[in-house]
Amino acid sequence: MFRVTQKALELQELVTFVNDPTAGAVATFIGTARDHNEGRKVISLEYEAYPEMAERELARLGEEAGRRWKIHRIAIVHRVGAVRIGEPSVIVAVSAAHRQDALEACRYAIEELKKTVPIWKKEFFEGGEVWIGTQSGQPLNLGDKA
Amino acid sequence: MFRVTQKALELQELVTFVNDPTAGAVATFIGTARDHNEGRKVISLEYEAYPEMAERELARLGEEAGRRWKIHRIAIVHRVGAVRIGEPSVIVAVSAAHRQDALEACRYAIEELKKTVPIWKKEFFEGGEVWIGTQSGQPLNLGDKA
Amino acid sequence: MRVKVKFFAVLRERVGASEITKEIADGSTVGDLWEALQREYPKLAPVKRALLYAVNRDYVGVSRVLKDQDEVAFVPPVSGG
Amino acid sequence: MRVKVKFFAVLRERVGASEITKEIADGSTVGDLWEALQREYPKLAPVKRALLYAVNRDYVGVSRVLKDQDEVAFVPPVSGG
Repeated sequence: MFRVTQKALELQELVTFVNDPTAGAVATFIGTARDHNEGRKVISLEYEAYPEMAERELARLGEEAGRRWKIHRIAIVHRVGAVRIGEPSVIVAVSAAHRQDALEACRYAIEELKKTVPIWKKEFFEGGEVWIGTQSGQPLNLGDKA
Repeated sequence: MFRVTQKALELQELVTFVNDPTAGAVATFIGTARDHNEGRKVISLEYEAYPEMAERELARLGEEAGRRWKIHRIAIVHRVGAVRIGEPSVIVAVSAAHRQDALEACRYAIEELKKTVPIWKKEFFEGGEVWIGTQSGQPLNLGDKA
Repeated sequence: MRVKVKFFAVLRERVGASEITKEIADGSTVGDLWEALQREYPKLAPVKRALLYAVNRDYVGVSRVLKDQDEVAFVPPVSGG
Repeated sequence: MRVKVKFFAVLRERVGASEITKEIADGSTVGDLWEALQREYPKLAPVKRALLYAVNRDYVGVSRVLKDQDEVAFVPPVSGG
């Protein structure tokens, strides 16, 4: 299950999807909208995606995880649009027969997602708004001041 | 939240407990009853605990995770009694501002739980039943054949 | 020939459109298209850093030669998660 | 003096009880108690491997000296998870 959606994310839906009787382990990662970032007080987040490409990239990432670890199923779902503080923006769920595979593939998926999947975060904070650039949590800097 | 319980485990309950507006990341691990082990076809599992001590050991483990990583909250809940195939036997949930802390503390908690917390698994398989000894998934061997 | 160009996030805001259709010369590369867009949209001109390029929803290099009806996206640094 | 002894899992099944009260001499250690139990319950006699000991719900070493009313547990290799 690889999906970009406007709807609120449901953890149990992903876990039910990946879990099966032959798996003994499910690892999940939930990214939630945090109320602070780099000293700024965050009011809300908004995510934008290139949805068709993002879902393709998520699927590729899942396939690559399946080549690297012995996993049963993987689901990655990212929300777009407004995300309130405390709500999940992304969920990864991975099942495997053994916990190491589930845990490592889960970590891999969230790390890679942040590098390659065409999704962007805009932060609305007290006093302004800013597109976030890369994983650093720093405002995007395109090499200019426009 | 550190608990040994007869009741079915609810993932969302733990995630709701650990998540808070200052956390940006929640990692969870769910151990589920698998339908096979070491070539045996497993019918069901049963867990037994030294409940008062197990809850104390779970709490210690949570405190140790909090010393090693910058985490916000951690919950570890283990089920005892009969666990059907596919059902969760243990859930760990950890929140943190940053994903690395949440993921590493989650992995630490499940690894340590399997080494030190006084809980035992009995496997009911086709043709018999056996107490499992240590993490290996091998039947318990106390150095005798009694 | 014509290609569809998609803009996202900060680039979408600078261009003021999420999608445009652009007439380009046969044999144009992704890099040629980007330079043409920088001339057309002054706010793109100063952008120097870390752009990725996608054609038909796959990442490609800047020297990829475009075909008629390609869907081209200029991808600013991603920040999902 | 008297101590409470708890058995779990495979040891509980071998002893046929999850908890007993045991009279022991002052100054007895956990190891002394274990040897006494092995004499009393023949099915414990052959157990050689990887036992842990807990007194009042804390892991302790085999040479820990017991006090009256202590709660002692003999912990076979754990397999939670």
